[in-house]
Amino acid sequence: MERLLEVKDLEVSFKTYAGEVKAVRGVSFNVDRGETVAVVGESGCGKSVTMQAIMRLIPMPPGVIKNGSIVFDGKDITKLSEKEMEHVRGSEISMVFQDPMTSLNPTMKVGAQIAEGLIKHQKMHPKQAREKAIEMLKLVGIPNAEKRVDQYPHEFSGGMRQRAMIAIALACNPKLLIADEPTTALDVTIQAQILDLMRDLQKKLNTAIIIITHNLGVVANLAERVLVMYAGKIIERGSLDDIFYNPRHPYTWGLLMSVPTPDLDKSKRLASIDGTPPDLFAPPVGCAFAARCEYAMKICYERYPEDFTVSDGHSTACWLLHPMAPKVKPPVGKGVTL
Amino acid sequence: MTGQVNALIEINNLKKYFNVGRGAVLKAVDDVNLKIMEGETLGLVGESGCGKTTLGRTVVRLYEPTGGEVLFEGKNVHKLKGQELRGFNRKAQMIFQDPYASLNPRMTVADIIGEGIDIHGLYKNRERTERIYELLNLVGLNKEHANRFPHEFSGGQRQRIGIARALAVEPKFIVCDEPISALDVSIQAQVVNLLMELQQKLKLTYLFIAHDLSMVKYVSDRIAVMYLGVVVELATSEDLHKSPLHPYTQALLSAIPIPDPETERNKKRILLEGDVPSPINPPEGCRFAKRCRHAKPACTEKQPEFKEVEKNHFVACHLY
Amino acid sequence: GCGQQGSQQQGGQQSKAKEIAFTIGAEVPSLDPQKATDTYAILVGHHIFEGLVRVHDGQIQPGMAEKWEISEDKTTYTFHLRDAKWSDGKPVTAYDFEYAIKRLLDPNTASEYAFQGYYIVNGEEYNTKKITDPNQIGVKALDEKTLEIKLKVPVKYFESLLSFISFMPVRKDFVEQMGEKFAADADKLLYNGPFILKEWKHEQELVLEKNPNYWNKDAVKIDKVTIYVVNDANTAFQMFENGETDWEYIPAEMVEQMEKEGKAKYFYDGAEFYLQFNVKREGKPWLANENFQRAIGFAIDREALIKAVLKGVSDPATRYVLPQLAGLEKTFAEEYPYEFYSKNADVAKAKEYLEKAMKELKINDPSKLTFEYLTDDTQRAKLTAEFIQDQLKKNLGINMTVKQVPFKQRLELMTKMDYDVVFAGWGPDYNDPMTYLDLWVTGGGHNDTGWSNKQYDELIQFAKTTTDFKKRADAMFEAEKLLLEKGPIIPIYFRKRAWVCNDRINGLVTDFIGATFDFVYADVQE
Amino acid sequence: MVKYILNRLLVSLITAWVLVTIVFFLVRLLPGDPFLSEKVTPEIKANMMRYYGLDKPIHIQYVTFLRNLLKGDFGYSLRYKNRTVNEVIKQAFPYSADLGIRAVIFATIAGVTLGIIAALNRNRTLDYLAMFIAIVGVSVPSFVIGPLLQYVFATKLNLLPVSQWKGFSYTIMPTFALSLGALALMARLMRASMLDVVNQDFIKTAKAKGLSPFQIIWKHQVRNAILPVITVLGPVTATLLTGTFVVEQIFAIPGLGKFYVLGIQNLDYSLVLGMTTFYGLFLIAANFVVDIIYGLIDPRIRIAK
Amino acid sequence: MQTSNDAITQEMFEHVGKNISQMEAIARPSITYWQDAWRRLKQNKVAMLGLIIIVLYTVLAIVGPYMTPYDYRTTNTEEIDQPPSAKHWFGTDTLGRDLWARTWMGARVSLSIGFLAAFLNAVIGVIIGGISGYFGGKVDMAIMRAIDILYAIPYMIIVILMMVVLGQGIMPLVIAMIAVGWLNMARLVRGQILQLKEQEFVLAAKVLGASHARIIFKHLIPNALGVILVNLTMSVPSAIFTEAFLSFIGLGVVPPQSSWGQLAYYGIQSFRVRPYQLFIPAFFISTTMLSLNLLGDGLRDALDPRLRS
Ligand SMILES: Nc1ncnc2c1ncn2[C@@H]1O[C@H](COP(=O)(O)OP(=O)(O)OP(=O)(O)O)[C@@H](O)[C@H]1O
Ligand SMILES: Nc1ncnc2c1ncn2[C@@H]1O[C@H](COP(=O)(O)OP(=O)(O)OP(=O)(O)O)[C@@H](O)[C@H]1O
Ligand SMILES: [Mg+2]
Ligand SMILES: [Mg+2]
Repeated sequence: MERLLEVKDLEVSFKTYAGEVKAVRGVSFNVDRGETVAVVGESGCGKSVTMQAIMRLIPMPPGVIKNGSIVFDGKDITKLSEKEMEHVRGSEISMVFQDPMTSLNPTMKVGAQIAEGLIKHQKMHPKQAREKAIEMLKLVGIPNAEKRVDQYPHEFSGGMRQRAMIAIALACNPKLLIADEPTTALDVTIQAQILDLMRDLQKKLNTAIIIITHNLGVVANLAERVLVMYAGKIIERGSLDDIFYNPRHPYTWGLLMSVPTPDLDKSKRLASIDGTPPDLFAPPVGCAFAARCEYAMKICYERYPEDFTVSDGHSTACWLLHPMAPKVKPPVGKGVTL
Repeated sequence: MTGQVNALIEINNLKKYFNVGRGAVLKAVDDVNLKIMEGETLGLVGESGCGKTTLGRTVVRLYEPTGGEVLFEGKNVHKLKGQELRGFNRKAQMIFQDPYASLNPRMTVADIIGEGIDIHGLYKNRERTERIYELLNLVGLNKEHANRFPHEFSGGQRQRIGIARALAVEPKFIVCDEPISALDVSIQAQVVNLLMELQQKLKLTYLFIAHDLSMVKYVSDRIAVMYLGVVVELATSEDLHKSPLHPYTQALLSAIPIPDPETERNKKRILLEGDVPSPINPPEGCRFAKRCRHAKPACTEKQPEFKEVEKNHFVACHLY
Repeated sequence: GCGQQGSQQQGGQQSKAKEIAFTIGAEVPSLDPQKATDTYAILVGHHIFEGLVRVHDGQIQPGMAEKWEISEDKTTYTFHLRDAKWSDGKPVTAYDFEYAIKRLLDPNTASEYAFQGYYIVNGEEYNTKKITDPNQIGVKALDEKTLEIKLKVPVKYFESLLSFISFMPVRKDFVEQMGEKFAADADKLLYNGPFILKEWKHEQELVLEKNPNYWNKDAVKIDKVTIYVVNDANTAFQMFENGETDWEYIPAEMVEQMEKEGKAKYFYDGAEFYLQFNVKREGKPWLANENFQRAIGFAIDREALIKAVLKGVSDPATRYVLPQLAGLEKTFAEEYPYEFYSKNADVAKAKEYLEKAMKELKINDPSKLTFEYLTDDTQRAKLTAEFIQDQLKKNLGINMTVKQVPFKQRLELMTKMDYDVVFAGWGPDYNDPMTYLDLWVTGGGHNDTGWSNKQYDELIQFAKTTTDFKKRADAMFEAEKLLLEKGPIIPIYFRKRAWVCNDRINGLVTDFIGATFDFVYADVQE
Repeated sequence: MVKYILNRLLVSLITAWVLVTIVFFLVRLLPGDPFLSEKVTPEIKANMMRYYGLDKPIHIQYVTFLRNLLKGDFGYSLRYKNRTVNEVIKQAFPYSADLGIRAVIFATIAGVTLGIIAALNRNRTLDYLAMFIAIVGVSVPSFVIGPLLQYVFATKLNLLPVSQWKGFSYTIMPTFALSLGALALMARLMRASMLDVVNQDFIKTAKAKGLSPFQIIWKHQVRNAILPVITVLGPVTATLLTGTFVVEQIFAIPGLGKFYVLGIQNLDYSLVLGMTTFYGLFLIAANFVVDIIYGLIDPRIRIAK
Repeated sequence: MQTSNDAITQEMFEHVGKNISQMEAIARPSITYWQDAWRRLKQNKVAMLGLIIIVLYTVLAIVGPYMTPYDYRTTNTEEIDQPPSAKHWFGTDTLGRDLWARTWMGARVSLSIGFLAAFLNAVIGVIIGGISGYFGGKVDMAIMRAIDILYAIPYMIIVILMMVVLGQGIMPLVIAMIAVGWLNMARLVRGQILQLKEQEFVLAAKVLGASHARIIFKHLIPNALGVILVNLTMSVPSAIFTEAFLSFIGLGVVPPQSSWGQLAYYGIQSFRVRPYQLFIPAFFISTTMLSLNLLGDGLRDALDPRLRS
């Protein structure tokens, strides 16, 4: 498959009074055309910041991209001018933001918000753009689109707003769609509708999708590959099955164990990961997860683990995979014991 | 349920309408009847916008009902005055949906937690501080956090501050309004564990509102399903998951995404057609009729009665 | 800034229309002759109306009356009117004057200046409703062209009084036809003066044009006069500087510079300012003490005050009666020269008086002799107050406090005699010392001092009734001296106004009474 | 909505009635009386009081006043003897309104622009520059700025006429002088609310669409940030349109402003009442309109609850 | 990735387990609200400049009049209208009084009245606006209409009546200034409260049984502080000029006391001939305003804990 996006050694920091918040600390990954990559991880681990860096939407100041390259479709995004960037945003990469409630302009008609990008990138006539906006609303499954196109966001329900956001993002047939927790706060029926929609669109337009979510059900439903982030780094990556059935990082284990399944027994305590992620002002030298890891070893506190390859496309940054490390039986997954 | 357990809360024919201008009335909660037993957790699920939050808020007296009543320990909550009202304010608490918005950004954690203590004059000076530290410990925070501000905490920690605030006045009943939906899984687990521990320790009663049905099932003794302002089904969590009766509940359950790629790939969902009707001028008859696979002509004509179809299993549907 | 208009003589017309422009400081509230009271109405009225006589440059000239006779006892005047026309072409008759004077005195007209007619037999009685029959008033048109006016007592200045706006003729049919709207606009008035009011844009401008029906129109050279209403003195002055107007008052701050440039002119506007004591003030007996009053009077350096506050424009008032007022032949001041106070402070004399006062009052600390100085809410009033305050402190050790209030409130406080000392002023109603002197008689309508002096009352009474004008003048001089020595009035300054005028204007005269600027016979030279 | 408007109209009427009643009695409490002057005698004053009906008991005067008010008649001015208050207002208001509209438009456009520039350059030179202009706007009042402008542009540079109201060039300086204060306030408010909007999520959405900075500012930020400006626009419009004493005086504009001051100085009861009612109705209407504009600008706001 | 000289040894793989306590340790110093606000204010150089200027003016207002041998009251007709010189640092006024002394005596009046009136206006406006916005509905309607009425009553009427009733002095002056001075603040605060009262933390306080007063003053007002501060700083110059106007019509400071506003009033009359008489007071008023606004902006940022990191 053809490579669409290649992120290398991305480091993003925020300068604040107390020091530098190292939000993203060396992230590398790539996305092929038409594939779906899910990013999971603890809140505050840098998922949104990474994606915003790809869109060059990090507020600067206080933000800075300290290092790394982002090559999209052959061009290095970090080196483009603001003007050139305008042509990438919206037309080649688009983004659905984390919170649909506040991501739509409350004082502008929904149709106009969809049409805006079309007028800008495809030089459409406003009338034509409006027609296309109606078409997009229909496409994302909003009934009565002719009428809805002239309504304001507050007249839409949460699910409809979410779909309108997706319509905006897809209007110019982008090559890459970044969806940042697109289903938070939606009930399961609407959530399912949206996931179906994204899958359909992907098939039709061969769009690559990066989806950020903490709902592992959604990951299981939609993704082909998964990146697990923790404290500004990718600590495990692999195919969907790799991550669910053969996870190798204790944090991934923790995540998977925390999920209640419909047949979970009420008398049992839910598994959880104790403690909180490290302060990104002064990230620990070693593995950032060590302090919360019951398998932590001396080395974990001292050195950051290198990426260990488990199989083709599946790698983990954990000392447990070092040949010298003691063998540990993963508490989850169908995988083989190490 | 055995007869010995008393209903702590009785919701009778509760209605809450919002005036949305131009003479339109939004029926957020329309004739709801529920009982919450002492020491139980009643789960409440439903489509977004169906009135869950409104119901919860009306119960703790944040909204005046348009009709009906809420009895707490046998007394009408909305008629309380003076001393009794203060008592109610102590006994019934709420954890809010949005962990950020529900904490005053200009107050320190100590002041947020201490507010209830001050209002009800429970402790003073040293004791107050001690009590705050105790509460912080109880919810898994420590006393160093007392002087910080809400924005310095992660979502999960904020939710725990909200819980500590609710617990500070030693309540008997807490409305938990989606306390976990904004959190990532590991923190969700932490919060749920905490709530369950506290329930055991302090004999608390919960009204637990959430979207995540697996979690609701795990937490609750009984679950009520709401659709467009009305309760359509009520059963023990086991029953509801095993044999959901209402077509909406069935669709809801089938839509839960399972964190298992294999299952997801092979799963069949019940697809809900059509759009959610507006709570302003809701349709005649059964409110779900338009999207229901089993809809009969009768469904659009008459509103189905909420009746006990099996033991402790209530449903409002013409199919039964 | 003159002559910026550029030459236009080459044009086809032989002579260009002669136009002038100037500003007034406020809208004319009313041009109804019997209701008008303010300076601007008087100024405009002087040019658009004509009374029985016309005063020009201090001289009484025939106006609508060609000639007149005065009876032996100087109380009956018979006027013979000339052939003159109203602006609508109808003749001006003696009936119009009779009607106007009765209208002035009619209580239902509610004229503020009705008192101007109180000299006429039964004038006061009718106005104050003691009699109700207007025919008893001593004014009568004997025929179309003859008017007889009977006075209660001889009034030396009665002729000059007749040029005052209150005595301008109005025509009954027209007034009744217009009703309340009479004089509300340019077309709601009839004119018989040298000019007619062509246009009246309220609050903005008045346009006068030469009256083609005026009996003496050949003497009138100006064709058109534009009067702008400009409230702000600085703005008005800048308009003059930019050549938009032909004459203007100079704001105090600019006087120095205009003086340097040799452009400043001055004239007295008749106003006099003085300190007035409330001799009935409870708890402050020193206010009634003659020596205390004199001490204050001598402690103030009038010249310095004028230099600092008024930038030198005004004269120190060393006596009470305005020096420009008419005497028998010349001015009163020339005939009766007198200087009670000196121009500068006479600290030694002041202290002497203060000593005496303190002895009489049995007070030996001058700082106990405090009083409150009431004045208006203008900046100049404040500066004056501060200057006097500092002078009294420095020269006598007297502490005075200052109370500034809006004009109406000052009048109210004065009327109620609720003040210690007030800085007040008076402008003449007619060209005679009596206009200043009869204020202070016992029970006088404007005597808010509580001062009462029998001798003074007698002197004034005598002057008002005698037909011997020399004795009258002597009595008035006696009264003035008495007032200065014993009265509660300390004159401070006689106001002068500084103004500038475009060089092209000729024949513009100023007067301290009536119209401040008189351009009836003015001319323009290009 | 219709019900709301009717209700609001009724409340406005009551408000106006309370206002005129309060002012009716307050002006009569002011020290002095309308005909108090240096020269007037008590008897003559009595004639004048009788002529204007001021000798009657106060409650009768009040009833008469209300009866005339219902006909929209404020009677004759006590000072401008043969002009009715209605005539005074009718003749002077167009000038004030003309100047006021210009000033409001200029203040709003310039103030909003300055606020936007300041917000977009927060804590940078342009921000401080814009703020400096705003500060000058409030700390240099019109009685200072007016003469300064006149001196520089009329007397020294001879670019503009000193005063009066006769054409476009006459309007420039008064408009500027009059608008400065409002301009400053709007600039500060706009800056503050723009700063709030700049960080909102939907701005990121707009950026993500690839819109240019200009499009983002214009279509997305301004409309969301302008509400506080609209709030102050109500009273500001009412005040500026019904005339301002100082500016009208300095520039010799025959507007309404002076009548507020003169009316009170002269205790011209009918004029004061007329002016107050006129201004009051204007203000009430302006705030009413503002409430409605709220809804037009931000569709979420429904005043008619 | 690894540097080769750090050999990895077997003993490094010894099991240690988790260490929650280390993790919970606070990496950032914990300081109180006020300490933190002050620290951030100190970091804001521009705001500090504003503060320094205001302190400087305040100090000069106290000691300035005594720094010159001339008394602010003493007239001297030999030395009227002198431009600034070594003898009279700010020149003299039209009565020959030393303007340095008058400027700083005037500063006492202007600064204290300006701050006092602005502060009291803010207090009243906040209370009434808070009540109006919080209770809404009929209460709001009544208060807003009352404010309309107060807006529309000519200010001069109120002032003159106040003068008749209260007489002259600083307190009557302040009362006259706040009589209608709070209206703007009330309107603005009301707007803010209308917005804020829908927030969830208010509901949270209600559930705890908090009284209305507690909700308004502990929860809502602190969150409207930004607007309040902006309006507060903007109302200082209007207080300074209102003082001048009120003093002229007899309410307030008595001659020979002066103030910046009054000095500016005098100054404008003669600015063509003696510009320094205008520019000196105007300079101090403007720079005070500028400093106050800079300080206000800084204070607003500093008091918002959200801007802490
Ligand atoms: N503007 C900013 N200033 C300072 N720190 C910031 C800023 N934006 C983000 N951060 C920090 O960067 C880190 C990563 O934030 P990010 O939004 O990427 O988290 P996330 O993984 O998307 O979390 P969530 O699941 O809660 O959305 C966090 O610690 C956050 O505090
Ligand atoms: N204050 C209000 N005014 C008007 N309408 C309201 C108000 N509060 C809620 N509603 C409406 O009432 C309905 C029920 O809202 P509610 O917040 O109770 O839903 P919910 O079930 O909690 O939804 P969610 O899952 O999204 O939190 C919605 O249509 C909502 O728009
Ligand atoms: Mg995120
Ligand atoms: Mg809810």
